[in-house]
Amino acid sequence: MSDSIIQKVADEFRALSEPQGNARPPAGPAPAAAEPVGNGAVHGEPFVSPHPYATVLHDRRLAAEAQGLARRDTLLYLNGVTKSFDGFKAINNLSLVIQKGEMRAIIGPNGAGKTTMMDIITGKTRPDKGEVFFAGDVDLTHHDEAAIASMGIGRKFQKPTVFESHTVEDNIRLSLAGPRSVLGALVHRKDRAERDRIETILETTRLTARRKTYAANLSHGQKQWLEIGMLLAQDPELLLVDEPVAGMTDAETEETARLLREIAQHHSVVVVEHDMHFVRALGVKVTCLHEGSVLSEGTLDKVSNDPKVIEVYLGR
Amino acid sequence: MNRSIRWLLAGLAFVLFVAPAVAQQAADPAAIVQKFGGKQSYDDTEAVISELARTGDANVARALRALRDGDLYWRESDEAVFIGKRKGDDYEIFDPMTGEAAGTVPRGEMQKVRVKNSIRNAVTTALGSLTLGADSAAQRMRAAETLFSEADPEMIEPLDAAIASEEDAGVKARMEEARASAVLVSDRPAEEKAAAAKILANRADRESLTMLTRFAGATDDPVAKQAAEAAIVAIQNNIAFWNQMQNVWYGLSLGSVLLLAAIGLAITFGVMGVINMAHGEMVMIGAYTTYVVQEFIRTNAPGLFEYSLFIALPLAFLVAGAVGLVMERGLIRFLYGRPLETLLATFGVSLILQQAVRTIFGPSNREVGNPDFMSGAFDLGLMSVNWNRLWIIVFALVVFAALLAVLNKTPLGLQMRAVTQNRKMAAAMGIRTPWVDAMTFALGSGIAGIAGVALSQIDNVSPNLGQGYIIDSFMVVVFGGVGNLWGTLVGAMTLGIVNKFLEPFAGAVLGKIVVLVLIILFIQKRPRGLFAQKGRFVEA
Amino acid sequence: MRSAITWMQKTAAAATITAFSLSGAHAQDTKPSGEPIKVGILHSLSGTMAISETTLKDAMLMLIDEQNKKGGVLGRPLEPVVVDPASDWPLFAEKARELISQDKVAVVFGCWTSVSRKSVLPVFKELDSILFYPVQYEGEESERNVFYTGAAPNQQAIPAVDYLMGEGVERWVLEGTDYVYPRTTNKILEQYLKDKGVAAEDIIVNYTPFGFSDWQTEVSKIKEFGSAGKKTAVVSTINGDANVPFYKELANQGIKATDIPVVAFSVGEEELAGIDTGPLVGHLAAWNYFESVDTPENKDFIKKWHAFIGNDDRVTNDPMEAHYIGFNMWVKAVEKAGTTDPDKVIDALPGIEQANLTGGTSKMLPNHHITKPVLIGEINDEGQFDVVSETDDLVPGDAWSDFLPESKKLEADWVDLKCGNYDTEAKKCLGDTMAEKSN
Amino acid sequence: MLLARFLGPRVWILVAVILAAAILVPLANLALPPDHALHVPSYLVPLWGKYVCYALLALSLDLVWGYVGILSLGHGAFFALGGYAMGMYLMRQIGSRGVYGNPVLPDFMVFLNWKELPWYWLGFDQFWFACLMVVLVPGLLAFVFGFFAFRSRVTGVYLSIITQAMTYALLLAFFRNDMGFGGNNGLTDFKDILGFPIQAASTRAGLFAASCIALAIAVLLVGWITRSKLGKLMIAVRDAESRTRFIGWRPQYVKLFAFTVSGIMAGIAGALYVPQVGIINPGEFAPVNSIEVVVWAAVGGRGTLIGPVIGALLVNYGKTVFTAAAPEFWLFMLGGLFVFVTLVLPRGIVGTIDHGWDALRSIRRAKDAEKDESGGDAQAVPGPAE
Repeated sequence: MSDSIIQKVADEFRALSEPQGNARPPAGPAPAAAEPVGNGAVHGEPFVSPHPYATVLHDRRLAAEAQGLARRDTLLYLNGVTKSFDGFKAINNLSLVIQKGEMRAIIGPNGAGKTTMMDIITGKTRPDKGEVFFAGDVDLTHHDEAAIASMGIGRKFQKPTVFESHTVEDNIRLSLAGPRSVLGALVHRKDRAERDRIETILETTRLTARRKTYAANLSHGQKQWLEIGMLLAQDPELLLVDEPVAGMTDAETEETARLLREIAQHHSVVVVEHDMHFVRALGVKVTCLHEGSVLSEGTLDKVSNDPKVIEVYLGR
Repeated sequence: MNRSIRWLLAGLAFVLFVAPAVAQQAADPAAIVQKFGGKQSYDDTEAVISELARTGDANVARALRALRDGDLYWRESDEAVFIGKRKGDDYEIFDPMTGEAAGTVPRGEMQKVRVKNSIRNAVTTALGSLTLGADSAAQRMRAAETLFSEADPEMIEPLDAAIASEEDAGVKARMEEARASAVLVSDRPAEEKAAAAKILANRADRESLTMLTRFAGATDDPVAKQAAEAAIVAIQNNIAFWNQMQNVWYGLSLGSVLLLAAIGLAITFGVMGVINMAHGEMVMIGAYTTYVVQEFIRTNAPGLFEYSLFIALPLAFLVAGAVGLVMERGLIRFLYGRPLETLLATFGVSLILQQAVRTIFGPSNREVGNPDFMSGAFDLGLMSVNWNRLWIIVFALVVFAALLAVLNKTPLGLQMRAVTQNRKMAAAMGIRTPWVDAMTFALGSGIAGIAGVALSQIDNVSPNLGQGYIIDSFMVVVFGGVGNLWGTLVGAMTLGIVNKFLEPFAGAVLGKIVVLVLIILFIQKRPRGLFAQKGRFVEA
Repeated sequence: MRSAITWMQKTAAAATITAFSLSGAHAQDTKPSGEPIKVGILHSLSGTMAISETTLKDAMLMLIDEQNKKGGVLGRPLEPVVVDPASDWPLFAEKARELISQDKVAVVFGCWTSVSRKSVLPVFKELDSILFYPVQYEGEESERNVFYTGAAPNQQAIPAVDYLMGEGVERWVLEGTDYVYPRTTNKILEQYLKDKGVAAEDIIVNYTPFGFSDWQTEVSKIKEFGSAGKKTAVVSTINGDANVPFYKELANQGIKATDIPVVAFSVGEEELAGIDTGPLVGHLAAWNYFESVDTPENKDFIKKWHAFIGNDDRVTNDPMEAHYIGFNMWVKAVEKAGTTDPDKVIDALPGIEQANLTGGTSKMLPNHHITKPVLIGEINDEGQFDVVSETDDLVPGDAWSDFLPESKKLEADWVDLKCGNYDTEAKKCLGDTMAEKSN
Repeated sequence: MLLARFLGPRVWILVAVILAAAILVPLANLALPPDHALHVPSYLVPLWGKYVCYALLALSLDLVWGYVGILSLGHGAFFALGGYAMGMYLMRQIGSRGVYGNPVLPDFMVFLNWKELPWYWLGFDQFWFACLMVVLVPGLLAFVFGFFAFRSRVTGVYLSIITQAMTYALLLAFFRNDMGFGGNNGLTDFKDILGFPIQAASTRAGLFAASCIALAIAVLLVGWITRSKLGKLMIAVRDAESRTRFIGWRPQYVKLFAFTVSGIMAGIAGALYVPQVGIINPGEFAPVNSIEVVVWAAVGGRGTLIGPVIGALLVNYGKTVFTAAAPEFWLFMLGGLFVFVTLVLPRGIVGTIDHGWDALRSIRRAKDAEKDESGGDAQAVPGPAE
């Protein structure tokens, strides 16, 4: 923990001393992801000040403005994010933008950094450097998991993690959006609105019949759905869904794809998945990660025909 | 004290100047030795000693040494004095002057010549005066040392004479220091005292500091005073330096004890995740094995006593390892994946083992002796280094290195690491995981047993032995970082040194409390210990 | 549970009878009959204090067995009731209550540490029973229900210091474990030494925790203190477990008894059994009894002990002798009172005399302490002590030290004053000791 | 009452039994003649009172261990601190009845030559102040310790070991005579509480009843907490701490709440314990004592309301019986019991019964071909994960 703080201080220091480094976003070394955002204005007017520090300040102001422009309408904005574990770069200068209301599929071979990316977005892991913004201007690197979850980013894990000692209903009840104070929970009363909400979610996730079952006794697919139900209960702006159909039957996979499309009507969703059939069934824009950075992006057909992608998937 | 100085003086003068000439005319020493016989008061004994010292006959040294060591006896029937050596229920007796054997006598017929500390001191002084002129440089050295601490102005002249005829440089230096200490308290001129202060400043130990301080307070002469004060500052700096060194040394030594106690736990707890509350009892079993080995050697092969620890080491490893093996097979293996439950079960085992040892060996302390190479100390500057502490440090490091080698270089170590990292995968690769578990636990327990051999040299061997180390061991492993042997090493040494640097200021109790609080605070900063396992699979 | 106790006792009794019939020493005089008189034994058999207390339990079993052979008490047999308070102080109180209320014992022999005594004290007062306490302690106490057969500070510490002063000691290290016995003893000694003209800078007092095992720094401090040119001695009130590492460290740092002698008040034959005494020869201990004392009574006692325990290597020590004296005094008092009723026995006890094992006759005093000889012994290489000094007369135990300002004015007398803490200045009994008994 | 449905009949039976004991035991002790068959001898009342205090302590540990998964090896510290706060009040009540007759200073301060009462002893002559401290001191320690430890995400064995370090440090500190808490001897020789003589049978009976009532309240309190949404959250934290974070909860505050409440409960147990056993000394801080509490809870069944209570009563009753019946062998029995329980009854006595009952029920349901196979009682959940 202290490491990351030190790291952060060091980064800030570096940002101070070399403003035209990673502080200027899409002009950085990984422009691939930043197509939709224009920033020609910054490049257009070189600024020379008689005083070096004034130059620094000016550059930083411009950089900030550029960022603000770039981020304004995004829901999730990752820029130049890097994270390494013991020298291994799990995420390497990753830049990724999700628009509001978008549903995005992320594919990539094992070790491409998908899970680490999720960890960074949800606050479990702090990046070594780079920016992570939510809803335009919330810097996610400054918040912990609980705060990020409360802001409206929900996450479903690769391995379904539900509260096995609780019933399906209680799992959802604990996840319902609402105050998160401890003493509030102590004096909490179940009310009509809460029951209705739970009812809706149970129906959406096809778990109504199992509402009193302990989560431990659910089948694998049901646990996946329960976890998605818990996500819905949080009513998040953005859902991060990690391999939702791993280990599912074809029928279940179909059903899950339908469920996700349904959800995507009211939420932004990022799905990480291996299963190409499933991704095709989703029918959304696809980003392919490789070795911690974006390899290709576009429709599934475009991505799957990209020679770089073909090389990564087939070439080894 | 004063009286003994006077004998010493007398003896010294005698030996140096008169003895060679008049020795033949003096009273027969053998007859004087016989005066030790019969019931007598300590004062009587002391008088006989001084009488013997006055003979100046080096032959009486045998009887005096026997007296000091409590080996001098007199026969009840005729009050004749002999040197006695116990042999079963009898004494073998020897002539006090010649050392010739004089047969065996039942114990009941002999009475010991009673001694106490003041008698032993008198004997030492007498022996000193008798042997100052002796050929042995070591004995002359000892005499000079004695004179140094006595610091008697009347000794200046005899010392001058001795210095003049001394050939051994080392002894000569000691004699000069002795002379300087005497000069300081004499009424010699100030310049001479200033010179003496310089000599003492070069000696630079606590005794010379005391003398100089006393002198600086007493003298009126500005020159001598200044010299003394300069010397005092120099000595104080020297002492302060060596005090720090001493603290480091003590810290390392305490650290090595902690390391020994914790290193087995670093395996059973650190590597296997078993919260082994019976770890201390494994250490205890090792210590008791040492006891049994020594008892066996004492009765059957006394000559092997010096090697008893080396014999005990493998046995302790095997015995404690076997107990560990039984524990693992019978208990722990049912509890993998439930670390907190191993705490309860092993706590139960620790109670049972403690009571078992209490039942078998009795509740009181057992005697484990130190072989000669583990006894005594030597001086390094102003710091005294105990042989047993030194060997324990060396031993702890050797055990650490060996364990590291086992883990990193042997097939067993490879399999162990494989099993702890991914049990299922290891099993799929054909590793017999139950066997590896059993061996790992036995190894950890065996190492604890080995630690017990070393700890038996400095601590009680009692059923409570393990209890004293268990908490500290867990602190060390957790502080260092679970699952990392290097963490255990650094953790143990750090805690040892911090503790020893705190002790002089805070006292033993507060020092320990502070260390505990520091550990608690440290864990806040690094919740996984000093050498935390890193990587993205470690759950935050 | 009851049957389990009887079973235990039967086994114990059978074992002892076998032991004695083998030794063939006794022809039974009269066979005791009738309802047995129960004697409670309250010594820790597990936990940290088991190391010292287990022996006392065995000693008591032996004494009771002996007495039964001699015809019991009042013609009735004695029956020991053994419990294990497990070195757990509140458990001492619980077990004491159980012994008195449930087992209805006539008397209890037990406790070692001060805290265990303090813990059971209210129980004995409340239930009005008798406790014999066999261990040297800090004094500052005299209770109607307790008889102190161990040494008070004036029966151990002060004569020891006197002896060392006679040997030319001028500088003093008072080294102790941090609990009430060393604290009080050192306080008394400090005052005593200052009264004798020892300068404040020639005394250091130092405390270490229980079970302290790393003595390096402490011992080197002593060494440094002792290198000042004056003859230095250590007065050790170090408790139990910490002693072995302390002595081992002394030996290793080369401190010989001839340089800096250590006189200990808590180190006896039992403690030395765990140490190689070769390097310790000449260090001292002050007690009221040593196994090496050469008297017929002592020889007899040691012989019986070895026969009873079935091991010739087991040593005897001072608290065992205290139990020997205490037990025999109780027997005499019961015979004198003609009943085991605690109130009558308590009244009968002061004035009872009993030959001790060192050749004198100890007497129970009105303050519930006894008269004892004080012996100073030097450790020899056989793990025994050679007596080097002995007080001329028996020293009466003083409940309230004259060297503590607060207790100087206090006096204990349960015969005339009926008070354990009588203020001789205000001429009244302090606290509620009196009040409680009078209503 | 709402709680009735909430807690289930078994808990109410337990509460009823405890409250019945609170009334009947004192009655049987005071009102019945000594030769009556149902008479409870006076010596048993404080003994049972002690068990009840231990039961409360075990329950407090269960709240953090059984429900939140924090294995505290330092709960004895809170117990002892509560005990010391009460002991200080009792010491002040002695007044001039001490052996030196000093009206203000306790005896141990007099013979250590203290001239005046240290500041932290002020106020303890008032019962209300002592009661406040009984709650405040352990509560504050638990809060501060918990705040830092949980904020830093110290978990699992690391947390267990530092709780042990905490109680060990306190043990050493309270051993020091310079601390002004009586050193190794602690506080003892109490005379009266609220004006009642502490050794009187009626006072003892009153204390016993008070302990029972405290235990009953604690059972209800823990029942209420664990059956509330917060209780479900606690179990969620116990089973999957990081998951709770990703749905927006801050598990550190959940833990802190449980730890603080638990510390206060332990403190109250200690305060009730001291007047009944008549002594408080640093031995109560010994790490081994804290481990024993864990054992009681484990034997009875953690994660249940009844388990720790039954475990504490059973183990301590066994200790009382065997230390007298088999003084040389009782440690074998105690040690054997721990091994047996962990091997054969990993859920503890109550947990095992529950589990068996649950399994039985699900078999029956399976026979009925019912799709819903779950049980109703939240206690019968699958065994707590570590």
